[in-house]
Parts: sequence; C-alpha cells; structure tokens
Amino acid sequence: MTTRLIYFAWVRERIGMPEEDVELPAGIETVADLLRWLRSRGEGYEHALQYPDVIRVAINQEHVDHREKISGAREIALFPPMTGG
Amino acid sequence: MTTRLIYFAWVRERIGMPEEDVELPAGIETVADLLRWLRSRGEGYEHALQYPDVIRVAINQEHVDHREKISGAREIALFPPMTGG
Amino acid sequence: MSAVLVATVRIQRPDFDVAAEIAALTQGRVDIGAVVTFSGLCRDEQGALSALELEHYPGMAEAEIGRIATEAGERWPLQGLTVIHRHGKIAPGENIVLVVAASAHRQAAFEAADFLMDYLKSRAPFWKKEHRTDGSEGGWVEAKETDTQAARRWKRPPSE
Amino acid sequence: MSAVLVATVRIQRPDFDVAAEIAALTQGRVDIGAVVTFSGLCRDEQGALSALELEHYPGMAEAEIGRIATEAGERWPLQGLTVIHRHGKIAPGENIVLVVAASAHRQAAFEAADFLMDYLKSRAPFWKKEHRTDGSEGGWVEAKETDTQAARRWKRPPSE
Repeated sequence: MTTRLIYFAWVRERIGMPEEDVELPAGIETVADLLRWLRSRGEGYEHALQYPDVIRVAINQEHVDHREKISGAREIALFPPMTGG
Repeated sequence: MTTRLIYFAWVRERIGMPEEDVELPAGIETVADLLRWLRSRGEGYEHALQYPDVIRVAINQEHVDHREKISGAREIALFPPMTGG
Repeated sequence: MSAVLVATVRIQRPDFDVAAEIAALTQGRVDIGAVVTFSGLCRDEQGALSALELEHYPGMAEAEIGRIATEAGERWPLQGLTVIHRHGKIAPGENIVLVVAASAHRQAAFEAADFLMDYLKSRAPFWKKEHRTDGSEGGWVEAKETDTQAARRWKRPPSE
Repeated sequence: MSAVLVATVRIQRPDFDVAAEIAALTQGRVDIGAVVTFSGLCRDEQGALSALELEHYPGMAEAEIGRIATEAGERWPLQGLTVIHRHGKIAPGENIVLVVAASAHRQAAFEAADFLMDYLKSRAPFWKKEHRTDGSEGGWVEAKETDTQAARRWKRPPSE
C-alpha cells in the first residue's frame, strides 16, 4: 500500500520536499519504526529526524504519539512542535 | 459643618430625594452613627435603612465600611449593593 | 519597574465600537501581542424585559473604575487598558460594558480583563433597574453573592 | 443536555474584523450576556523583524481547531464560538489569530477563550518563521515550554 508522507516547517526544509508517496517495507508497524526507517534514507532525513523525540506526527490529520500503529494510514505528517496562535 | 448626603437606586427612591445637605448633630462620629440617626428622621428613611448591614457607603467618592469616622466628610453617599458591569 | 499604565475610562450613554477601541490601543505599536476584550450585554431570556435602566454615581463611577484600572496595571504588565460603562436605558441585546486589555503576553491580558470585570461588578457604583414589556417596573436587580465571591478570587494575601 | 454548539473556524490570509465577528454571533439575540475576544498580534520588540511567515497544514488545521472548539462547547455553556487563524506573511503589529466566545455568563466566556488559545498554541498545526529586516531568515520560532504547561492547566482528572 502507498502511504503519503507530508512534511512541514524545518522537517520539510531539511528533507527537501513537502511530500512524497512511499511503499513502507514489511516490519514498519509504529510511528517510531517509520521515523527510524526514514532516517536511513539519506542525509536530509537524518538531519530532519536526528532527534526523533521532538518530531510531532499526525495520522490522517489527527495527532498521534510515537507508539501508534500506522497500518492503514493514508496520510502521515511529520512536523516540529507547533507555534501557532 | 454642612455635609452633603447623596442617595442612589432604591435608597434614593425610598428616602424620596436624590440628595440633601444636613447639619450633623454632635455625637455622630461613624457611618453606623449616621445611619442610626437618619433612620430616626422619618418613614422614608426608616424604609430605606431598615437593614443597615446591606447599605453601602462612600465618603468623598471612596468606599468605606460602617466603622469609618465621618468627620470632615464633604459628601457621603448611601446606596444598595452595586449591580453594574 | 515598568512604565505607568495610562488607562482610558469612559462613562457614557452611547454604544461603543469594540474594533475602534482595540485600534486605539494597538495602532502604530509593535509591542502588543495579546488583546482581550470583554463585552457585557443586556440579556432577556424570558422575553419580559423592555430595558435595563442604569443609574450611576457621576464622579465616583469614573474615580472607582480608575482605581481598579490602576490596580490592574500594578498587578499585570499591561500596554493598554480601556473601560467603557454605559448608563441610561439599555435594551436587550445591547452592550452595557466594555473592557479592553492589551499586553505583550496572553495570560496578563486575560487575567487583567477578568479581574476588571469582577471588580467592576462588586465595586463600581452602578445600579440596574428593570423595565418590563408590560409597562411595569420590574424593580432593582439584586446583587449576586456569586459576584462578590468572584471578586474575592483576586484578594492578595496580606503578606504581599 | 444543551444545544450543540456550532463553531465557526476559518483559516485565511486576510485580516479579520473583530467587531464584525462579534456582531455575527450576537446580532438579533438576547440570550448572550458576555462576549470575550482574544486577538493575537505579531510583536517585534527588538525592531529586527520584517514579518512572520505562518505555515500550516491545510485540512488538519481546520479539523484540529474544530475538535478543540467542540471540546470547549462540551466544557462550557457557550452560545457561540469563532476561531480565525491567519496564514502567510504577517508584519509586526498585524493580527494573527482571533477567538470570540459568547455565553450567557462571563466566566464561561473567559474560560472558553483562554482554553481555546492554550490549546491552539499547543495543538493547532501552524509554524512561524521569522524574516528579518536585514533580509535574512531568522529561522523557525521555537515552541515554548510555558505554552505546553499552559495547556496542561485544562487537563481533566481521568476519573471525570
């Protein structure tokens, strides 16, 4: 299944693109697994995700924590802590 | 010395006038003394001041409690609990 | 410690314009991050009220609200503060009172506006009389014990 | 228990008009006694900022603010609630965000607006980047721990 990954703010800048569609390999079950796998994909990803604890994640436009299962996610967004308001 | 008494809301309505100038007799030292003396001045006063605890008092446009000394007051206002805002 | 707050206090018959009052505090400034406004309106949930008539103590009303505003300026770092209280007859749905508090940060603006309203309710010399749609006088609105209690939230310990 | 609150949520580039948003909630009604507005503005105390650029997550921004507004409507008896958050470049002194909360009573309106702002700050998917007057990028604004703590004030005990 294809999953759309969306990036915002400095996560977007460091990875170097606003979004991409990926095929998740077997064994990527949680958000934490996804972040680990993405870091292995190149320098930009490593720079963006080197401190995974600060990365906020939304699945299908709802906040989730890093233990959340990602099976069936159409859209997963990664971004820094929010600074709106 | 002449003191101006000012009345508001139902205190004004019951006493039947918005203000008056009075000469305070000797022995009227505190707000409580004043309220007691006024009640003796007639039915309207008695009706307005029958529950003196609920009457709020300002001397020279500042809130005071009933133990306050009134010597030197130019203007003493009597009114019900406030309901502004 | 900080610049003295110059508050604007107005007691007036006409309605006020919230946007104009916000603009008066913020125009041309870049040090304000938060503006909180409170508008108090005349309610009539039973449909029996034709108007509230607001009586006030001229002179003391301005002075007392000024004292409350000064205390707010001492307790919170405010860039601006405006209080407008209407008097006379006010129909259901109309504005009665406006507080505008401006600060660098949101918590100061929220707390100062909240404090102002609690103190206004319990200390500003205004009294409301009801006029009914059937032409009768509905009598004077009674002060609420909950308003007195709300004002007590802000009492500082005597040691401070 | 009470009627479901229909909140208005808008994410937009243009500025908003506080008076128009208040009027939209109160016009023709006599059951609203209190309207609290919060306006958040772009500050620049050092004089080095040319603009904040607000990035957001379209779709989720509306959805998340809608969820926060729904929660506010469940926690306080509100007659109306409007939240407008701007995006794009915003110069110092300009508005960024507006919350308008209307209720019969003042405490509900104050608390709901305060809650909305705390939750917006910590949960709404917006990010601010600084642009400097010297033409350089000032980088992304960092989230404040105080904002996270402010949002925690509203956590309800799990037993409720």
